[in-house]
Amino acid sequence: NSSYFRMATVAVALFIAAFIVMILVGVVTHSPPAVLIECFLSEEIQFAIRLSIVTSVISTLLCILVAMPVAYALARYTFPGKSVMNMLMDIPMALPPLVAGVGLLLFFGVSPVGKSLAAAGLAFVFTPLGIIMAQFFVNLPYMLRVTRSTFQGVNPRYEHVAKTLGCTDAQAFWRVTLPMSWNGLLAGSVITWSKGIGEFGAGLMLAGATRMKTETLPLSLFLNMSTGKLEYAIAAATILIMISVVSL
Amino acid sequence: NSSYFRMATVAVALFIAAFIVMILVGVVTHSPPAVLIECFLSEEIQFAIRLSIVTSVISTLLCILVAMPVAYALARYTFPGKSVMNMLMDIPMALPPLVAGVGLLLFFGVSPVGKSLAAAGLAFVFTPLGIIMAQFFVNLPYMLRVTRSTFQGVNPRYEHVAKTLGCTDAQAFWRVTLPMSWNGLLAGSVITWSKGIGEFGAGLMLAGATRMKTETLPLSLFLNMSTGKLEYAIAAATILIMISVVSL
Amino acid sequence: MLVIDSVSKSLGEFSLSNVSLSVEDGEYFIVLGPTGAGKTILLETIAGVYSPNAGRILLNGRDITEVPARERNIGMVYQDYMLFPHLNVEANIGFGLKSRRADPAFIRGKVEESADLLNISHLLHRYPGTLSGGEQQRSAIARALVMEPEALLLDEPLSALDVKTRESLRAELARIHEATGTTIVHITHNFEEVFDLADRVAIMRGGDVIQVGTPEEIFRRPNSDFVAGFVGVENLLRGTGSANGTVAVGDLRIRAENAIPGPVSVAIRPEEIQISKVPLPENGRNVVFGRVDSVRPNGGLVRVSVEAGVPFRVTLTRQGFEETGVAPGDAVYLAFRPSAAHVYSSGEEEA
Amino acid sequence: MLVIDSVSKSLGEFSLSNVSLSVEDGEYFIVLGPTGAGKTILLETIAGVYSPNAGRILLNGRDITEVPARERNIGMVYQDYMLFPHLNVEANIGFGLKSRRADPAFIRGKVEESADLLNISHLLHRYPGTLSGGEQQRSAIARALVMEPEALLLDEPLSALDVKTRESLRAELARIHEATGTTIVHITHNFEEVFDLADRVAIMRGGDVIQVGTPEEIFRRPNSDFVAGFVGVENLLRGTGSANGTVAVGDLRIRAENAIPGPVSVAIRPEEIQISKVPLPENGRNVVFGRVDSVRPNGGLVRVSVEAGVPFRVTLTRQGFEETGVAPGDAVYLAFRPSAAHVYSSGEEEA
Repeated sequence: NSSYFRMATVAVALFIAAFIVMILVGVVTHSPPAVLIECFLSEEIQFAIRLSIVTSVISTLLCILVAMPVAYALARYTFPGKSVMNMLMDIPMALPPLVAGVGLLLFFGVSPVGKSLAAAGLAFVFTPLGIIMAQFFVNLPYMLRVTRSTFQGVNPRYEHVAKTLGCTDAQAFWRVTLPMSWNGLLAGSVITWSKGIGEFGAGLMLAGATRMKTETLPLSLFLNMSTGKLEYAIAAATILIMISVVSL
Repeated sequence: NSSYFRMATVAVALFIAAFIVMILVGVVTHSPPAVLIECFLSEEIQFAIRLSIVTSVISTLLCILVAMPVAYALARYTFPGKSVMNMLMDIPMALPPLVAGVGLLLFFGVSPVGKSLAAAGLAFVFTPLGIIMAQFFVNLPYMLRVTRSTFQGVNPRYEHVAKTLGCTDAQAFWRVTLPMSWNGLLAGSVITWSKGIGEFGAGLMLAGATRMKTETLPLSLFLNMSTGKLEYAIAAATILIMISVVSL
Repeated sequence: MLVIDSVSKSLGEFSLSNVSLSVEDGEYFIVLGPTGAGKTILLETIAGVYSPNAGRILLNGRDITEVPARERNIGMVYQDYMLFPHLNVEANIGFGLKSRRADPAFIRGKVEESADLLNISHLLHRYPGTLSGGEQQRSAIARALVMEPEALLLDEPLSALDVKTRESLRAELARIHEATGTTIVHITHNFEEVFDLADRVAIMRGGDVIQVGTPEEIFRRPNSDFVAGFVGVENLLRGTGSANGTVAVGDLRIRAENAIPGPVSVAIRPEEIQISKVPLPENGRNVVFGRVDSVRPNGGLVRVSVEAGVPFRVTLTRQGFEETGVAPGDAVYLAFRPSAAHVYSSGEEEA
Repeated sequence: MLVIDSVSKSLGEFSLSNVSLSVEDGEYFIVLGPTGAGKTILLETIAGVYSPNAGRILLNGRDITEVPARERNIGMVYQDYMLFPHLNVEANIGFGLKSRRADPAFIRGKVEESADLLNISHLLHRYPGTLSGGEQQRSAIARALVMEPEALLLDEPLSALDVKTRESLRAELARIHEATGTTIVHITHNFEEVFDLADRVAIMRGGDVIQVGTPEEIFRRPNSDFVAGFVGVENLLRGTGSANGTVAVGDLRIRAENAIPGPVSVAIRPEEIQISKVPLPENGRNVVFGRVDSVRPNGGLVRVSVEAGVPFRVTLTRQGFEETGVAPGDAVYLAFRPSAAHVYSSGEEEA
C-alpha cells in the first residue's frame, strides 16, 4: 500500500540521522566535563583556537575580496574562454586538499616565484602565512560559487535601471547589486569561514604540523591523536563540532 | 567608463585562473616523465590505485543506496522533525573530515555497538573496511544533497498522473521519478566517487596510515611526503589531479 | 454521477472550504475562477492525490473519499501535459494499462484506438520533447482516455497553448466528449471555453464555490458582485427591491426579471442595452433617458458611457454604433428588457 | 523626436532586424506584438543597455547610438517594477538625482513633486516589498519621471497587475502623459491599452516592424494576414483586385475602400457587418445574401457564421442579435460599407 513506501523511506532517514547524532555525541561526551574544560584552558588548545580564528578570518576576507570581482565577471559578462575559466575555478573544489597543499608547497617552496616571494619576506612554507594561503586556495571555489549564484540571482534589469538613472557600471554594482546580495554573501562567508577553521590537508602540506607554531585546531587534533594525548584531541574535536553546528 | 569595470573584474578572474593552472601544472611537471611512469608502475602506487578504486566504488554505491530513500523522504514527504533532520544531514558536510574520523573511531573502536560489530567480524578500525566507512560517512551528505535536489526537480505531478494510471507510490517512483532522475543521480555519483578517491582526514583517523594495508592514493601521498619519497608523492598527486579534472 | 459533498482541504496557501458540487453522468462541467481560487486542489482532491480534511467524494454511488488514486478510475490531465519524458508517446499512452498488467497485444490495440481518436497515430514513436504543445496535450488526453475513466479531470488543458492550437483543441474536446460520453470536469480561467464546451459552470473564489449554473445563467444572472465583475457585467446598480419585481435606483424604477425585496444590486450586461437618439417604444422594456458622456472605440467594439441619473455603460459593435449615430453630449434613450436586468440581494455581500 | 534608424541587434534567441521607427515629440507610441517579437530588446537598445549591431538611434537630433545609458536621459520602467528592494520609495525615486550629485534639499523637493503626481506621497517611507503591484509600478514611474527624461520607455507596465489596478493605472498613464508631455514608448501585448493611450501603434513580429499607424488604422486597415489575425479581423477573403476598387471573391464583387490590382486579401471586421432577415438597402454598401450556419453566444456577444459563397463571421451584441431575430438556417442579408473592407496585396505574404 502507498504508506508502506513512505514509512520505509522515512525509516531509513531516521536511522541515518540517528547514526550521525550518535557519532557526534560520542565525541562530545567521551571525556568527563572537568577534563574537557581543563584541556580547553590549556596553553596548547588556547593557542590553536587563537591561530585558527586569526587564519580563518583572514583567509575568509581574502576569499570575499577575490570572489566578488571574479564572480561578477562570470555572472554578468561574456568573454572568450569564460567556460574554460568556469571549469578551472571548480577544479580546486574537486581536488583533494592534500594535493592542493602539495601544489602550493612546490609553488612557494621550489618555483622561482615562490623563492623570490620568500626572499622578499613572504614565506608561506611551514609558516602561519601558509595556513592562510592553504585555506584561501581550498575555499575560494566555494565562496566563488555562492557569490556567483548570488549575483546571478540579482536580475540584471536592476542594473539596467540604475544605469538609465545615471550610474556607471561600478556605481550600479556598489549601489544596487552589492546591497541586494548581502544575505548571499554573508551565508557564503560563514560557510567559507567554517571550512577554513576545519581545513587540514592543504595546511598540513604547506604549513606543516609544528606544535605551537602552525598548530590550528585540526592540526592539534592530528598531533594529539598521533602522540596519544586523546583528551586534547577530543577537546579540539569538540570545539570543531560546536563551530560546525553553529555555522549551519 | 563602463568598460573599465568590466576589464578590471575580468582581469582578476584571469589572474586567479592562471594561478590555479600554475599550481596544478607545477605538480604534474615536477618529476621527469620517466620517473613518474616508474612510480606509477611501482607496487606501492599500484596497490594504492587498486585500493582507492575498490573502496571509492563501494562507498559510492552505499551512498547511492542510502541517499535514494532518504532524499526521497526529504523531497516529497512532510513528517515531524523533518527540518531538524535536514539540518542533521548537512552537519557532516560542515564537519572537518578529521573530526568525523575521530567520531567514527570512537564509535567503532570504543562503543559497545562497535565492539560487538568487531566481534562479529566487522572490524572498521585500522582496516580497509574503515576506509569505506570513512568515505561513506563524509560523502553521504553530498550525494544526499544532489539526490534531494534532483528529486525535487521532478514535478510531483508526474507521480500524481502515474498514480491515477494505476501505480502505487513505489511503482510511481520506479517507473517515473527514478528514470527522470538518471542525469542528476549520475552527476551526483561521479562527484561522490571523486570525493571518495580524494578522502584523507576521516580515513586517516579511522583506518590509519599503514603502508600497503590502508594506503589509498591520498594516504600514499601523505606517507611518502612524510618519509621524503617526493617522487612517489608526486605520482599519487598527479593521479589525483587527473581524476579531479576528468570527473568535472 | 460525481458528488463532492462538503469537502474541505487546506494545503499551504491554497484551500477548499466546504465545497459541494454534483456533476451529472456525461456532463461537461467547467469550473471557472481566478488564479488562487483553489481550482487545482479541487481536481487533485477528486483524483485522490490528496485526502480531504473533511467531507466525502462519491463516484457513481461509491464513496471514494479514502480510496487511493490508483483505484479510483479517474483520469487527470494537467496544463503542462506531464507526459513522461523518458517514454515515447506509445509507452505514455500504454502506461496505465501496463500498470494493470494488461496483455501487450491488448495494450497495443487500445493505444492505437485512443491515438486514433486524438489524431496522433503518426506520433506514437516520437518522444514528448519533440512534440508541439498541442500534440503533447493530445497525447496526455489519450493517455487518460485509454483507461476509460469514469470521470476525466482537465486542469486548464488549453492554457499553455497558443491561440490557434487552443481553438482547434477546444473543438477537439467537444468532439471527444460527444464521442465518448465521458463525464468531464474542466477547470479554467478562460471564458471562451465556457460557451463552447460547458453544460454547466461553477464559479470559484478563494476556495469557495460562489455560483453554479448554465453558461447563460452565469453570464446573465450573476448572484453576487464577484461573479458580476468576473463575467464582465459592467452595470451594477444599487437600489431597493420590492416584491413586484421593480427596483428603485435613485429616481429610476427598473423592472427586473426577478423580485427580491430590500437592498439589492441590479446587474445589466452592457451588450444588452439598446441606445438611440430618438425615443424608444417601451414594449414592456425599461426605457431610460440620459446624456452621452464618452465614446471609446475598442477594436471592433465601441463603449459608450451614458449619464442617466446613474451612470450606464453600453457596448455596441462598430456597425451598431454607426447606425445609432450618437456622439458625446447627445441626449439619448436607453432600453433594456426586464429579462436583461437581474437582481440579487446585496445585503450579504462582504466588503 | 526619437528616431530608430535601421537598427539590428541579436541577443540569444531574440533579435531585431533592421527596425526603423520615428516617434514624434510628446507622442504616446505603443509597440504591440506577441511574446518573442523583440519588443523588450527594442526598448533596451533605445535605453542604451545594449549597443545595436547596426543602425543609428537619434534623440532630438543627437546621435546617441554609442552614448552610454547613463548619459542618454531616457527613463525605463519594467513590467516587474525593478524597485531597489533595499531602499524605501523616497530613496528609490531620488536614486537618479543622487547619482547626479544633486543637492539633498533639491532632491527632496523633486521627489515630493514626483510622488505627488503619482499619488504616492503617503508611501515615501515604505519599502517596495510592502507595496501592492500598482503602488510599486507608480513608484517606478515616479523614479523615471523625476529625471525629466527626454523619452520614457515602458516595458509592459501594466501586465503584472490585476484587472482593476490595470484599469486605474491606465487612466493614470493617460493623465501623466497629458500633464508632462513626455514622449512615451510603451510596449505591450494587450489591445485594451492601445485605444486608451496610443497616438500611434507599431505591430512587431519576430524582430520586424510589420505595420505602423493610428489605432484606428491598425485595427481596421491591417496590411497583412499577420496583423489582421493579430487584431481579430476574422473575415479574410482571398480575391482578385481591380483598379476601380472592386475585388472579385468567387462570385461576389466587393467594393473596398482602397484599390490594389492583382491577388489581394479583403479584411472585414466581424463587428462591422450588419445582418438582417429582410433585404437591406445598398446605399453604396456591399450587400451579400447567405444562410446562417451557426449561432454561438459568447458572454455578452453573439457570433454568427453565415455561408454566402464564402464564409462570413458576424459579431453582434446580444441586444443587436435579439433585434435581428436570426436563427441557424435562416436566409439572411449581410451589409458592410466599402470603408469596412480593407484590401491588401496577398502576393508578398510569406507562407
